[in-house]
Amino acid sequence: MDIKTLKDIIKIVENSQFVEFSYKDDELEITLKKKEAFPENITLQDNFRVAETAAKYPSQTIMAQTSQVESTQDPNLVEIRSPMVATFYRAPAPDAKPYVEEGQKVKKGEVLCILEAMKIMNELENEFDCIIEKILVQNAQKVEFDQPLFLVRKAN
Amino acid sequence: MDIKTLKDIIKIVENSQFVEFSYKDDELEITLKKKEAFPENITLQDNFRVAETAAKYPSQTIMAQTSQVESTQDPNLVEIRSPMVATFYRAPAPDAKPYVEEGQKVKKGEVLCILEAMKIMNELENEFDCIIEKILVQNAQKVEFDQPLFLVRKAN
Amino acid sequence: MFKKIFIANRGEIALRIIRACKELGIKTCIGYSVEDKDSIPVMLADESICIGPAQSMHSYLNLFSLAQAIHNSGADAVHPGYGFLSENPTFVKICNDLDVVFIGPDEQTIARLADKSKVKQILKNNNIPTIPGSDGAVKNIDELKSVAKSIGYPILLKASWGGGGRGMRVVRNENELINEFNAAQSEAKSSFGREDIYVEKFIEHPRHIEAQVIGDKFGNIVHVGERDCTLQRRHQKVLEESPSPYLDDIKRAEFLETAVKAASILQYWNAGTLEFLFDEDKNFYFIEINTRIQVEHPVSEMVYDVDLIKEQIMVSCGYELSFKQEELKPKCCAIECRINAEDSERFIPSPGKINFLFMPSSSHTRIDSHIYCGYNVSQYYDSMVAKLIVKGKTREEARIRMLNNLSEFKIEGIKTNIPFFQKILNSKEFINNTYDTNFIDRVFLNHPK
Amino acid sequence: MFKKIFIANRGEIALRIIRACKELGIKTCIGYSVEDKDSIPVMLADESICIGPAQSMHSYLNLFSLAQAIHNSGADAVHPGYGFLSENPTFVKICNDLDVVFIGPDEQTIARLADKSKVKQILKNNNIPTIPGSDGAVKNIDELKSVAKSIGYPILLKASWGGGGRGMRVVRNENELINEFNAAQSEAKSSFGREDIYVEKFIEHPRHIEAQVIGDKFGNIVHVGERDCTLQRRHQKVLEESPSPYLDDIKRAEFLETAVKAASILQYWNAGTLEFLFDEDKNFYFIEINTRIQVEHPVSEMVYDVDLIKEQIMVSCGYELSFKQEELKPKCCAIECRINAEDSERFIPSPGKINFLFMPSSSHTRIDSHIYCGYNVSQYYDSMVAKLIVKGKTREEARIRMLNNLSEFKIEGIKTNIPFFQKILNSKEFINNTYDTNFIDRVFLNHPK
Repeated sequence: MDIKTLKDIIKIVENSQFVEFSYKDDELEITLKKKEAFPENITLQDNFRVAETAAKYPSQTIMAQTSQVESTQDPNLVEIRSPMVATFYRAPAPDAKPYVEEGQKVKKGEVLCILEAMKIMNELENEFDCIIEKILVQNAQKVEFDQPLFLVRKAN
Repeated sequence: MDIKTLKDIIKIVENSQFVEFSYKDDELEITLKKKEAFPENITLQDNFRVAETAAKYPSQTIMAQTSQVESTQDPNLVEIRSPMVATFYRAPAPDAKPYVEEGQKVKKGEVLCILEAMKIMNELENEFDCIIEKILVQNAQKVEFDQPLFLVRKAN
Repeated sequence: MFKKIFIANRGEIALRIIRACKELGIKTCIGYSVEDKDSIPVMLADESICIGPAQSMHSYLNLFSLAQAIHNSGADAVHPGYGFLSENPTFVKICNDLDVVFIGPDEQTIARLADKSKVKQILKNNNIPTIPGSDGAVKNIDELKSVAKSIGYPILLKASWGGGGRGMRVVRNENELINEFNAAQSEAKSSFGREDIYVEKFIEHPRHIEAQVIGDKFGNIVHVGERDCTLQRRHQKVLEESPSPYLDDIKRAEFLETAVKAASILQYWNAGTLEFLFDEDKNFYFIEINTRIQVEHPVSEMVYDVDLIKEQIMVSCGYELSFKQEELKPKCCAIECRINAEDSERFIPSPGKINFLFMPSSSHTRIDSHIYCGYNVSQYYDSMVAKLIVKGKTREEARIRMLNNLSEFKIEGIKTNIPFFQKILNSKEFINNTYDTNFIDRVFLNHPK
Repeated sequence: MFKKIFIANRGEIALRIIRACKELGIKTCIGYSVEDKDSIPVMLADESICIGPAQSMHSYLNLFSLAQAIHNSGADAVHPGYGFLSENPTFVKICNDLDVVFIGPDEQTIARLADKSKVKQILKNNNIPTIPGSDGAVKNIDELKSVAKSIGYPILLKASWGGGGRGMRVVRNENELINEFNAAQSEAKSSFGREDIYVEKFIEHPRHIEAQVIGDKFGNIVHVGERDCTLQRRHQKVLEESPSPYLDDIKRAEFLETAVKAASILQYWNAGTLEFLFDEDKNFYFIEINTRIQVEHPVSEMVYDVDLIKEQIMVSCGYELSFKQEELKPKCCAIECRINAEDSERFIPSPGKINFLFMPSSSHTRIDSHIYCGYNVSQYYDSMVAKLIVKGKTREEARIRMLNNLSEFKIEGIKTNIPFFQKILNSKEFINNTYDTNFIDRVFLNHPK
């Protein structure tokens, strides 16, 4: 590779957000590391998620809000979190059958659960087609704001 | 790669925010690192130097003790530090000429200065052949333990 | 006694309430925003419930969310701290509807005392000195003009529903009057939802001195001395001290007696503060009553060796006051500095992560603070990071100790107003006690008085 | 008053001395080891001089280096703190030769009182109760045996020049006597350089209670109450409190009067401590006098509202005591916990870097500590990282507050003995005050008594 190319690479990387870059040839190997890739930025990510949530919240929509699971790389695996302090109900009535079960396919707009707050029954609507991987809270459990309710896999 | 190209690369990296750069050819390999890519271990180095000094001290020798200068990579550039709390004198008597001057070659065993402590005149002997790069304290200055007195370059 | 208290606040006052509850053997549950997840109060409370996102409007001021959280917590009482919903009658009503005790005066009392001009009227009619001015909000320009004439310039325009100095304007002659009035109205409208404006005589070089009172449900009410809060920056308190160096013992007795009388007239109970202005002849005039615990309450606690938060909880629970007036005697002089995360030159907030922290400690030092090394001072909330309270046998000893303590207070990662306090405490005006409420704005900020 | 004080110590006591000097307007210069370069005392002192490497032997105990450092500093007085050279007559002599005031008693006094058995003899001859035993060191096995017979087993063998409980052995019958004696001699020889051993009656279930005294050069000497230091682990103090719950007011008065009398007999001045043992019938016996300020001095400062370090500096400077005996009245109950960086199960030191720290604070809390988040607790020195002192109107209030404060004390990166203190403070023995000096070893470490 010639000096011109190298210069370009350096400029590109310098003006990027990457704090580490390495490139290997033959069996091509590239590594790009952002600041966030290093320790002490957990809070940063947190704040980011918070901001995102906050941005959604004011609309008082009862659409499910989601955030990617930190512990995994899988971009399709997301958590549906509670938009309010409430009591979580899986079914419309004590004797009725639950809205959703684990493993079930759920379409956008379908009801996932009921969040009861101040005597008001709020139906939590699903934002996108997905499969319910795991239901993270018990029926009739008290939940807090931002508490993960469902672990779902986005359908593409 | 020719020296001209190398100079260019060095200049580019020097004027960039990168704190680490490596380049390998044939099976081409490049690494560029900004300082964010490093953990902070200044204190660690410090402690290391401390331990080293401590190890030397018990022998109560009045041979000059040295430690490498952190700010430079040059392994021959070392600091000669004070082994005691004392008053520093460059010459054996007020009217006498100093033991050493900056730029002077000094042989192992030659006297570098006098460290006066509790009315005792301690002659500080040189540990190895070297050139006095810089005298770091003034004549008759009070010095503390481990304080750098001379910056010298080891002769090989 | 209560079994569990829900804390509807954050920061140092939440921590202060947790400490009081621990001494009383009461469990605590704190409602917190996502931003405060890693805060000390959340760590130290027995339970915690996330009530919303960082923005106060959607968490600490979110009545809906708080109501459900209080319900879910199973608490039998709520402590609102100061600020946020501490003086909000609706919040008190919600607590009542939830069958939970609001720690503070009852809904009616808070509502009654929220209308500052009405309160003044009542006290005026009962011969408590108040600042000459309009009887309640002025209806129109004509009334405004006539009132201004009768009491004479300079005058002060204040929002009936305002507070914290916002919506206040000085008018020095009739030419400025109408413009300032319109401006004040629109500011009041936007800030407090009501455009009512009332008029007051503007006092030159005033001292701001307040009386701490606390009463129970049985009509017992006492004062816990006065606090001199004259040192303010743009009507925001900066440093408070007790006893006030501006008062001799006769004047002090007269003042505190008047304050307790005023509180009785207003049928006040629980912890409260009556704020007064003193003019250069040491005449004092009632301004307003605050129906909550205040930021500067530790100053009185240090001087009188009482615990106002514990007392507040106990009287709210229906107990009689644990002390009588004659048992309360000032034991020392105390000064409080409000350490803020802000640039001490231009006073702009300086949020960020604290990466080094060392705080002073001694037998005569108290620090109410929720910060720690690694804590992120959020831009979403008040910039106060610590209250440093120091006592001494004399005011001068307290002043010297405060300076020594400030010199020990090491904090890196954020800027603080510590250098500013060092300037103030070393100024001849503070030492000689020759300052007024405009001192800081005039001398340190060079603002027109 | 002194212009500049050289501090020949480190850690919390160095910080404590700096604070006292600040209040007195005295400059400070601290001598520190390379290991302590980044310590708070070095940061807060006006000047600092590095005196040697990490090992105490070559820095804090290095007379040669300290002498030169004191000389270079231009200080006119030296505060030795506790431990290190605080009771070393040679160091006092060096200070004198340098024309620098050693803050503590004079060289002769320290030398005179260093011989524990001689001191006992003097007091015994003056009718101060001492533990029955040999008159000074025992010359030989025969004397040893006869003394043992006369006072009866069990007996205690102690090194004449020892301290801190080292070189002490209990002998329960004559069979063990000779072996234990030889072992004690060699241990004394290696630990203190002198093999002299003296014999004492061993008291079962003793309480360890000491009297704080302070005197000036004019013969004025007062007590600042007693401290109950019965809670010990292997003769090392763990928790101290004042007043002692073991004494009623009559017994307390008798004890403190005796202590002051003993101090006068020994012509003692400056700050000092007289240690006594109480048997189960509340008879008390003098053990030894410590000629320095002690770790647990804050307990007395809290209870009597005095500043012993400031007082120590002033009397050393030639001032009269600033208070009279009748002016000193106990104002509260105080407890001190020595927070150590150690495993609270096996009590092995736990040095390392502190990566999270939050300490309690309140009007009734005082923490003497030099640690901060990011501070490296060195393995070279004592493992004590903080002294937590809490006061209350009653012992029970102080105990509850101590438990609350301990639950707020969050420290990560090193282990501490906080869990151990929580066990002790919750034990029925502590609550009911039915413990002796062997309590911890017996109950918590399951050691043979």
